[in-house]
Amino acid sequence: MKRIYMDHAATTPVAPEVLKAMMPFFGRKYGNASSIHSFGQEARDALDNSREILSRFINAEFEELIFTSGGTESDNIAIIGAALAGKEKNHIITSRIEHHAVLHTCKFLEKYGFKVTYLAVDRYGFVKPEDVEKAITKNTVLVSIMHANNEIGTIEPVREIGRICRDAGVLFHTDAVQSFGKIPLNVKKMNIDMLSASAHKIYGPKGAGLLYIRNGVAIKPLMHGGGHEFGMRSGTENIPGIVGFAKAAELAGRNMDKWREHETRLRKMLARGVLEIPDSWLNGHPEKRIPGNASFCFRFIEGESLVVHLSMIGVAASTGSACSSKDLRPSHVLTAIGLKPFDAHGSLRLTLGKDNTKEDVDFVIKELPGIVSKLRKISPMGRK
Amino acid sequence: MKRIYMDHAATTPVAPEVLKAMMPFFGRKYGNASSIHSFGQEARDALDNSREILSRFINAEFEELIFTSGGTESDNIAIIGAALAGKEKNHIITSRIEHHAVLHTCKFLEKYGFKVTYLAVDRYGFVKPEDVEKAITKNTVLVSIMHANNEIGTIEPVREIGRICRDAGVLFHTDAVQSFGKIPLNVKKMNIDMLSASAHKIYGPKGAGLLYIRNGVAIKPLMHGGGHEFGMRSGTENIPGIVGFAKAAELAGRNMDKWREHETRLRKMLARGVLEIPDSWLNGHPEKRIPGNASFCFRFIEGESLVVHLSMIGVAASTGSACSSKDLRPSHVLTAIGLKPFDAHGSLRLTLGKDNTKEDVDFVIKELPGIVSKLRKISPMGRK
Amino acid sequence: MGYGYSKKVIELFRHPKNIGEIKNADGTGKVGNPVCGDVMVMYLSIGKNKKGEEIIKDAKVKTFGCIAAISTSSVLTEMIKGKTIKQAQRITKNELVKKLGGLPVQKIHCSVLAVDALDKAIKDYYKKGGKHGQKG
Amino acid sequence: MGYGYSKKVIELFRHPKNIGEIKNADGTGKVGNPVCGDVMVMYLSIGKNKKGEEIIKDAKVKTFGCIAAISTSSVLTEMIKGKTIKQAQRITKNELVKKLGGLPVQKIHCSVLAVDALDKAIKDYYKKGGKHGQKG
Ligand SMILES: Cc1ncc(COP(=O)(O)O)c(C=O)c1O
Ligand SMILES: Cc1ncc(COP(=O)(O)O)c(C=O)c1O
Repeated sequence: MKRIYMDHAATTPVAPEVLKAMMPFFGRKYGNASSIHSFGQEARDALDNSREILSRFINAEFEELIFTSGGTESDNIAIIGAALAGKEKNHIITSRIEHHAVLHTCKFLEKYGFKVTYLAVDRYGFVKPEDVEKAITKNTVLVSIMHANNEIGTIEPVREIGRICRDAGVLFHTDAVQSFGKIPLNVKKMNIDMLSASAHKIYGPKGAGLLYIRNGVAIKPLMHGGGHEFGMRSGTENIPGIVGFAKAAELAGRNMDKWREHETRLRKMLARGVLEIPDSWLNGHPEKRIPGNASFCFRFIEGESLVVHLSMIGVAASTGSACSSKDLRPSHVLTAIGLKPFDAHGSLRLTLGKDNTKEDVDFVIKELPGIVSKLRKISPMGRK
Repeated sequence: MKRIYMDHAATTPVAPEVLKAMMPFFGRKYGNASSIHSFGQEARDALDNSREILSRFINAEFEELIFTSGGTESDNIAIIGAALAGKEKNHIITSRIEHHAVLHTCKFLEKYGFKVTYLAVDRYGFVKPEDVEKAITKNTVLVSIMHANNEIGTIEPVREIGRICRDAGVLFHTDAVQSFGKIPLNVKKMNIDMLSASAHKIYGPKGAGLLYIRNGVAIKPLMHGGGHEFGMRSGTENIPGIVGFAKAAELAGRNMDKWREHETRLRKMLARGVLEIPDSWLNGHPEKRIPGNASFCFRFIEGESLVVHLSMIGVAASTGSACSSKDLRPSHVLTAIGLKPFDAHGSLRLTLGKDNTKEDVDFVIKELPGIVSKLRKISPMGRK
Repeated sequence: MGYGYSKKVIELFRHPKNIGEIKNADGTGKVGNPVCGDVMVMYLSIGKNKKGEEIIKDAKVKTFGCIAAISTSSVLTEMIKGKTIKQAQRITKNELVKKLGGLPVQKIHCSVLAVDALDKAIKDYYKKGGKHGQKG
Repeated sequence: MGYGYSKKVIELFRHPKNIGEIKNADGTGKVGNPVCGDVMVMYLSIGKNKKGEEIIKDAKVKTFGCIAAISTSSVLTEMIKGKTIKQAQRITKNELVKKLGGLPVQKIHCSVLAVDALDKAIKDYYKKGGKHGQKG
């Protein structure tokens, strides 16, 4: 059976070019970047070179970028790091549609005396910059608003929010895990103080992430030890992972326009076809979204069943259904944009990548209606 | 120039068998282990299988093992996690020769009201179990004593210390980054509550580590997010890294006796030859040490210069010299076993691995005296 | 490739049994899962066996929910067909789970849902007076 | 493969210049680095140039320390040979670092060490009365 991968927001295959760049660093140039000898220097050179590439990629300085194990760690360092450094200030502003890596970290801080404002979003998932402005108090230490949402693809007005924070003298962090490599990012122009990204979302390897920390921003590290990464993240550097991350960013930079057009075209085609199904709709904004993201809802059916049926015919997709989540609540993103739990239950996320084809899309458009109606037949809900 | 790697305590090459096991998980079985579809299930199966292998390796249960990004993170989770869960208790016991991942984490906690006892060691680097016993108070939440020291190779009486902690109802963590895969480990027999290990020290990849947490031990996570790893370590799992770690442990398990004998033999040969150099000695205990670890001191010269000279003839080594450390203080381990800073300055660590040969050792024995005497000639210290 | 489920569960999910409604059912039980939003409706048709005991002649179910919900409701209808009401009522969620070759921990509540739907359908039958004139 | 050092530093480390002692040196300066434990001893032999100014005829050094310490002491002896004492004293650590093509930040203190050793050697020369009868 041919398999069609449409879950690129969850993770992506490592691109052949990326794997090729990584290969020398497993068995041959395997030194520890802290070692003085020639093996160590090879590793150090690769580390420096990767940092150079990735910092240029977002218009940051070399020393403004630290490597982490992934997006979750970057988010945690940014938020806990700012909280630990915040002295008397104990207020954080974020949104209701952040990734759990942000939300659960904020919840954790609430147990230690922090007050967190979770801003509401509109039906497209947009945070209003004015709401950020209004929420800022003299106790606010950090604003954390994601650049693009992982479920519905909505791109937030990060630049405006950054401007407001900069003017108010409040730190601004953005989780750019879903946008990094897909749409242009410029930390200077966008008034960003901290930015998280993760390699495995852009055809890089799992286990490598980065956190941009603007020069002058003094946050505390989360992990302590050998003082790696300018003292901000201890632990032997994952050189193959970091090298792969840099190569993935290079590829993404070089192909950004091409891939964006390709994915946008396929996504529109997909949406057009899928929305022929009765009682269905697209979540998020029709235009201001990550190119490859298509988030649907089908009333009266449940997403996990849908995803498994799709998987049985070779199609990899995801859902925000309660049944598929660990805490058995429907996606907080879908409820935040106003969906009722019953409707959120029937969500299906198809996220396209560079290697998806028109044939892939056609196949899904052809097969999905049958699966939806099969599940609707066994459902007690819905029109007869 | 032939290069001879004798810095296996810093990191190791990824073994060909390990890399082979990892390869399918980059470009082919690249799913996210949290995804429901078939790609996700492949990843989940690989994750479960690796956890099975690694938990069996230390005689732990499947659900007692979480994957991390490396040894540093494991140490941080264990220590900060225990501290956060410790309620009123605020006392931690550790030793003066721990890795910075433990020591600096303890220092961090001191800023937040924790009291830390740093136990002294004897001239071999041994912690006395009685000292642990005496140091325990009703406020003690955690004892963290490493299994084997990374600089001088000394193997601590962990089992006895574990017994004492168990009897006193105090959590016992051991940093086994240097011993894991090299000498037998059995968490049940050794009365261990938490244990840290890292893949890249045993021919596995950088970016993968583990923390054993005994069933019933309730510590708090360091990173928050999607609730991966039984809620103890959020973040998309690094499947290739984890698979590589499991394969490395399998190799280490299968070859443990063979490699231990090989490395012990070479190390003894090396020590015999090197100690012909006047004003030199071996640090640590002559027998109770990690097989491949040889730690020397040469008076009147400085280690960084020594290491660079060795590197120039192709030999990779390390030193605890102040000059090579970030904080410009000589190794805390060497001073803790009673060396004066001047002597610690002249330290050289050669750590052998499975692929080192008698020829490698002969070469070092042949070349080292010349380098030492060259450096002694330009030194103002020493006998004339 | 079990998506975390047993073979049996997946089999039942692919080919669910006894799906549908029974027109003018003798008992109907509708339950919703307050935790995750699943909904299940069980339809029973009741008859008598030779001994004169009330038995479940037919059972059908409709499920709005995940694989676990679909397969537990499906397997329960299979188990109860032909059984006396008493026997059917004795079926526990543990038996269901066992019959399915296990369920992921976080899905155990789905098996409760099926048992509850059956229970409600039987109660409904008795509330309607019991076609066969008996009280529960 | 510079071990974090410039080419020039490594070159000087491989082939250090002016290593050794000067018997009955006119000035000797020994300094120790309180931070990391390096020790440096500078030996000067003083003469006069045609103008009658005191010049450094010869300089030698011994170093117990890292690459940075060895190379800075080496390059300093090269720089001062033939210079007048005044000129030698005017050499700053920045000039040294520049001459070496830079030093890693955490090694800058080694350049201070070399300058201090020279300074002390010159002071020692004057303390001994100055072979050539001048006071500093
Ligand atoms: C928006 C967002 N933030 C954070 C993360 C976490 O990244 P990682 O899985 O690399 O820890 C993800 C992906 O899972 C994401 O989509
Ligand atoms: C004893 C010990 N603990 C902890 C660590 C840290 O492990 P990692 O480099 O994987 O973070 C090391 C190695 O650097 C070590 O030798």
